[in-house]
Amino acid sequence: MAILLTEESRVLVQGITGRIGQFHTEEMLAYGTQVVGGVTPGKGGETVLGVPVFDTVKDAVAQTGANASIVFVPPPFAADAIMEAADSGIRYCVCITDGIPTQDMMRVKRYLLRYPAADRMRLTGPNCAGTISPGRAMLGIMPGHIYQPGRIGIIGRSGTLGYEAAAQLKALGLGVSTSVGIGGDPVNGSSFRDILELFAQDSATDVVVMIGEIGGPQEAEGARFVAEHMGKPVVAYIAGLAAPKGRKMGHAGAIVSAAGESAQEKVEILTAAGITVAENPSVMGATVAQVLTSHGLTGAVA
Amino acid sequence: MAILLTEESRVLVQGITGRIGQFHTEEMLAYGTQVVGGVTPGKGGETVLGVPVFDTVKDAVAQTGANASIVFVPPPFAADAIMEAADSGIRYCVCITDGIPTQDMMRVKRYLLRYPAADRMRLTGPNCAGTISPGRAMLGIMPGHIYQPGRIGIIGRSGTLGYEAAAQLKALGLGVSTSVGIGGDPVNGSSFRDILELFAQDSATDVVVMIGEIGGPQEAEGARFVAEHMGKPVVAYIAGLAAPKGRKMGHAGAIVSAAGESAQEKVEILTAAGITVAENPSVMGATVAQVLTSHGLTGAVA
Amino acid sequence: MDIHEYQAKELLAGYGIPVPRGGVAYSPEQAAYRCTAIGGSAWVVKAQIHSGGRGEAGGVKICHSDHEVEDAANGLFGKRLVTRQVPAGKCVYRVFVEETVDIKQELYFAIVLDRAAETISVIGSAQGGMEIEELAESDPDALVRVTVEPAVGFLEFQARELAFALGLAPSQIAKSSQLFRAAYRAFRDLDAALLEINPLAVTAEGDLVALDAKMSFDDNALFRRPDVAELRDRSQEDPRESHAADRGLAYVGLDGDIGCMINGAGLAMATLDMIKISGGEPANFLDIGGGASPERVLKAFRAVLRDEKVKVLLVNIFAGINRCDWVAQGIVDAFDQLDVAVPVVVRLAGTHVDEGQRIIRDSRLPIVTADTLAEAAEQAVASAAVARRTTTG
Amino acid sequence: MDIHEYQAKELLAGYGIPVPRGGVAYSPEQAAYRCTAIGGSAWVVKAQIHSGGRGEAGGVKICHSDHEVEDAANGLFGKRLVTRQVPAGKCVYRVFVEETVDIKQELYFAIVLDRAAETISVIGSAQGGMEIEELAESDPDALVRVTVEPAVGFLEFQARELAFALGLAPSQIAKSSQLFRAAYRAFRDLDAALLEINPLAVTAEGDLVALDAKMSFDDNALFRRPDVAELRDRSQEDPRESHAADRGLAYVGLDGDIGCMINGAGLAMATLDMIKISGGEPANFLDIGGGASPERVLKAFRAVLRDEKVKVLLVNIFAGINRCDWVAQGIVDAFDQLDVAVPVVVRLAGTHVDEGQRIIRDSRLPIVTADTLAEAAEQAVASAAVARRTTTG
Repeated sequence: MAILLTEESRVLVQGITGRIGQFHTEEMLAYGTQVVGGVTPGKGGETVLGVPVFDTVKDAVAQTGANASIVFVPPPFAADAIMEAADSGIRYCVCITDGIPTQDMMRVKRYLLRYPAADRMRLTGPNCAGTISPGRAMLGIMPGHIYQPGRIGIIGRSGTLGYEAAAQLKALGLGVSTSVGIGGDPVNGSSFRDILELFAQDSATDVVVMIGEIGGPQEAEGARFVAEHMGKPVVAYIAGLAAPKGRKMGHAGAIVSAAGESAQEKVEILTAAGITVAENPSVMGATVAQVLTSHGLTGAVA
Repeated sequence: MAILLTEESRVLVQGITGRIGQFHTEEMLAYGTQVVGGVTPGKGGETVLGVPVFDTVKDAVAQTGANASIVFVPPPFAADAIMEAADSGIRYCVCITDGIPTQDMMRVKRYLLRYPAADRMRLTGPNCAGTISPGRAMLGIMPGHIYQPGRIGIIGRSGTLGYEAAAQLKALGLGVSTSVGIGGDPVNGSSFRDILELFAQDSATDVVVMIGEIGGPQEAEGARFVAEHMGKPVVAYIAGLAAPKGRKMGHAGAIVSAAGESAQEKVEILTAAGITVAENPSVMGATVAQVLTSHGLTGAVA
Repeated sequence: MDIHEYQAKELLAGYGIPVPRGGVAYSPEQAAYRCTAIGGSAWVVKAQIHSGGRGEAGGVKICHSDHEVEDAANGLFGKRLVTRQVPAGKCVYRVFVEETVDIKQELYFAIVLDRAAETISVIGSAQGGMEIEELAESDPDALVRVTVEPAVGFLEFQARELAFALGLAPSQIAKSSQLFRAAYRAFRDLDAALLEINPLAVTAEGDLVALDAKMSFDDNALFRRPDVAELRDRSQEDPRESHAADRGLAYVGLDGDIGCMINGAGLAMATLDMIKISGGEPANFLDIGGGASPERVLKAFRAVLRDEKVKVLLVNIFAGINRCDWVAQGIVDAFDQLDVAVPVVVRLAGTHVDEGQRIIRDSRLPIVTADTLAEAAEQAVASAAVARRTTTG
Repeated sequence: MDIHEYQAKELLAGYGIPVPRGGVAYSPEQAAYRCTAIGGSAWVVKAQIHSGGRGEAGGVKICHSDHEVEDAANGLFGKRLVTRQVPAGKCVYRVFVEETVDIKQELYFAIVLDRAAETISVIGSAQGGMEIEELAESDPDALVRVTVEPAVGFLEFQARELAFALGLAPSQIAKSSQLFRAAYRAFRDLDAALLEINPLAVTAEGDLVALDAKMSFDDNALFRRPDVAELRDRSQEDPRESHAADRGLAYVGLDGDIGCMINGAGLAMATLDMIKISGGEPANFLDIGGGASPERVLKAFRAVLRDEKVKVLLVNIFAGINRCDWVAQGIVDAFDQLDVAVPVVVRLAGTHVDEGQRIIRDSRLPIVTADTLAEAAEQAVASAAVARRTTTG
């Protein structure tokens, strides 16, 4: 198995008729993802790359049985698109859009609580590269070929740094069960902890790589879960050791504004929770390989 | 036992320094209710009838261990007072205030969902006469002496019609376990169904009297619960047979605005659910007595 | 509280909702002036009363010249318009003159306080012009209902879903969603209880226009909406009800001859029921409320006796926060200060009942007393029957 | 986006929050005129720069005549004010002249986007005037934090609890609650990221006044807050950063000599880390973003080379939605069109990496290529060391 996404997932592309939505739909289809429909209000009835387009997510779900969606809608309308997915029976949504106002995301998080836990849509992102279960399906904008199928889970705030990790693993002959981008915004759909919980339950994942960065409380929260409940080795890297305090480093969420949010403090918190922290970003793969060996694991797919 | 309120309940009076709050505090104390504190912002440190007054509900709870409250705060501020109680650890709140804007009550209902079910305050009212567990404690504005202790539960939208029922029961030698006023507003803290659930679980209640009226869907919802889960006989009366359609009859909520909301339709729904509906308001007590007899119950306290 | 169509349209226009050009008139001359100011070649003259169904009651006229407008207005002013909703009719003191609109399609749109969902719901149907009750019965599937989540309000996607469900064209989705959400803001910001745009017209040009509009407001929230409270039109109210309301009494005028004075809405409804069951007809529903002083009881007497139809007066009080002695004193004062020419039946119970009964007894006034609700209703019905025979005989 | 104190006060005043009377001045003469217009006998002249700690940096002067105001302003205009928060200093181009206030007590009040609670939080302390970080360390119990429930907003009782917790007197509870809630509305309606009133002064008369105010805004929401977006003051920004931002590039100026061009914030931070670990110092953080065209890469080159401190340029691209061939073409174009006088190290990986590497190779330009992140950083650090020796030697 994998988490969140498999070859069975029936995917809807929200904003499919836009340039970016169309481009990535092509890539996802090429990867083998079951893209069953697209949504662009007012373009219902059209077809993009052979995929039918609908006016509303409800229509699309009713006609295609979609259970996952990916949002390429521009920032002013993206929060609304996420809430529409949540209200239409989508179970897993990836939001790629960068630049959503923080108060909009707070509203989204509150809105999702409208639904009882069992009916509640899971959201990852926004401002992320998406999720990939290598060899099975891709719900994102990553270069699929750099991910080798395997038994290592990846969770990262950053897209490109996640690629770096996947490439380092592949160079060492190691593969990935699922890689999940949670995004670089201050308020995001799922936290490290949320995804760690899923990997903890996933029998196809032996080790998890957690790629954090400066700013926010989520890495520390994830570390608490690892210390108390994880039961699997976790390797981490925290980007931003060289970042000055109070400066926003590219991601809206990458700014040190409270105690415990600098890279050094996060490294200490993670280490104290029993997480193996890679010394520098070029040894993420090598650190995973060491941890596998020390736990008597090979990382090979059974 | 009784439901919601016993001699153990530690009661706070919100709006204790007002004329009405003070008058009913005296009555509740005289009835034997444990009134442990009052709240009026800005009057913290004062004393009313020997009861200490606090600035905030949190202060009052911290100092007195209060777990119940009654709200006598004027309509513009009443919703806020209820939410303050909910946020301060109060477990049961009765709101007496009449005239709260409906959108305020909608906000209150939504706000209560902020808390997980186990920590969520129960609210009855607004625009009600309160709750009494005869011989034990009174959290309301009713004339306590008309209630005889016994094994009959009462739930009513209307205060005075509830008195009428209690007096008819007493005249027949029958008594009450707990009488709960849910209030005459369109949106209220607890529905018939909510309180029926409590009476269904209460070993000290043999029969429940449900006093409804025209308007709204709550009587029908209560009837569904009775038909499916109640396990105890229920007697009902629906006021407003003589009320013309589309006219508001005193209560903000007593207006027929949709199908199924007239008294006649409600009587049919209740009867179909196995509820014995009293033919007219002067035989509520007699109908209970008949139902007790037909179920081989005496209504006497063990 | 209800308001007039033209007032609702002014409020909605303030939120950016398109309405036809029009103006209110208080006289036929002003109506003629209005149509000239609006311009064009055809106008609708609409009676402004607090009721739907004005068209079939003859309250809406299409005119093609200022003379026709003046004549139509002349025919409406002062007229009592009897509609399906108001069998007693309502008097026309204002008319609304509006440009005509070239309509391609009529939709139904409404926002309501949804008691079941305990939130605001937005309702739409592709079949405009009909009453919602008819729609709900004839074709319930044609009604689309969207429930608002209070944490986030009425969302764009919800407005869009509604627009698509009403069959609007892609080019109309953005503007209709804006209209729906503007209406929601008006509803929420003004503490409305009902907002109905019926029909919501699609014009020949594909634009959306609120052709008729109805709004009513939460009375409990008027304290914080002074601009809305000012729109009250007392001419549209039952004078018995406004008189009582001005004196802090809840009063509903009915058609029978037994006047009622009761405390609490539930007991009042039950007493009316009991009167009906006993074969009588109540003349009103009057709730004296809680903590009523002798003065308030006196005022309540005055309010009930203003209604000439009243042949008997029934007082039924189950005192909780009221006091029977105060009520009794008010009754005695009423006999003293007013010309009480009808029989009075009194039932007192609850707080201070003994003192209350003593006051009545000691007054030696011709008051019929009763111990129970049933007895009180029967006495009142019997007295009314006697009075009727006396009057007609 | 940050704004000036006087702008924050104007916004807050628009929400009904009391602020001292004052006015902005762009010249010493205007400052003198302002104080006359304000009236009174004492004024504060405050340098308007985007930084706290202006007082201890000499940016706040108390004056007792219009001449003193003019002199004080004269001393501030054009000065680079070095504060604890901004060691590089910021230039003063505007001053704010304000009446003095007779202060009895100083409180701390702030509203923040609370990332842990994923909602807005309101913070207060009875110890005003200090920095929040100091407070949080020295006396965390003195900080009161109230979490807003988005479904209902910042409630009256929460505002009241805060007021009582700050030790305000009963007579001040209503007005302080109003102030707190008005500030919340400003924060929410304007999409603020931070609102700080520090100190919030209690005057000798018992009134509350915002004596200093700081607001910053969510950059992502500026599209819907044009009035806020207009308050941008480019004179307070790092010119390297504004130049890049105008060209759609995320740029943060740093103090080292290795210029960086990277895609993605995470990889950029990691590359900076790797440079530091390898013994170098980055001159900047530049993210070329996704889908970068050769033109955008050229612009990025120009932005980085504008910084004279740059001794080496490191390009590190792991292409996902980017294309290595486009990036490579941009690099070649830069050499063609710009005066690239510093060594350039390039690491390409991901989408179309083979074509990218071929373009670089075929160009025969003096470009150092690297295969891994570590290699790239080491090459850049080594080149910088050589360059430093050359310059200083």
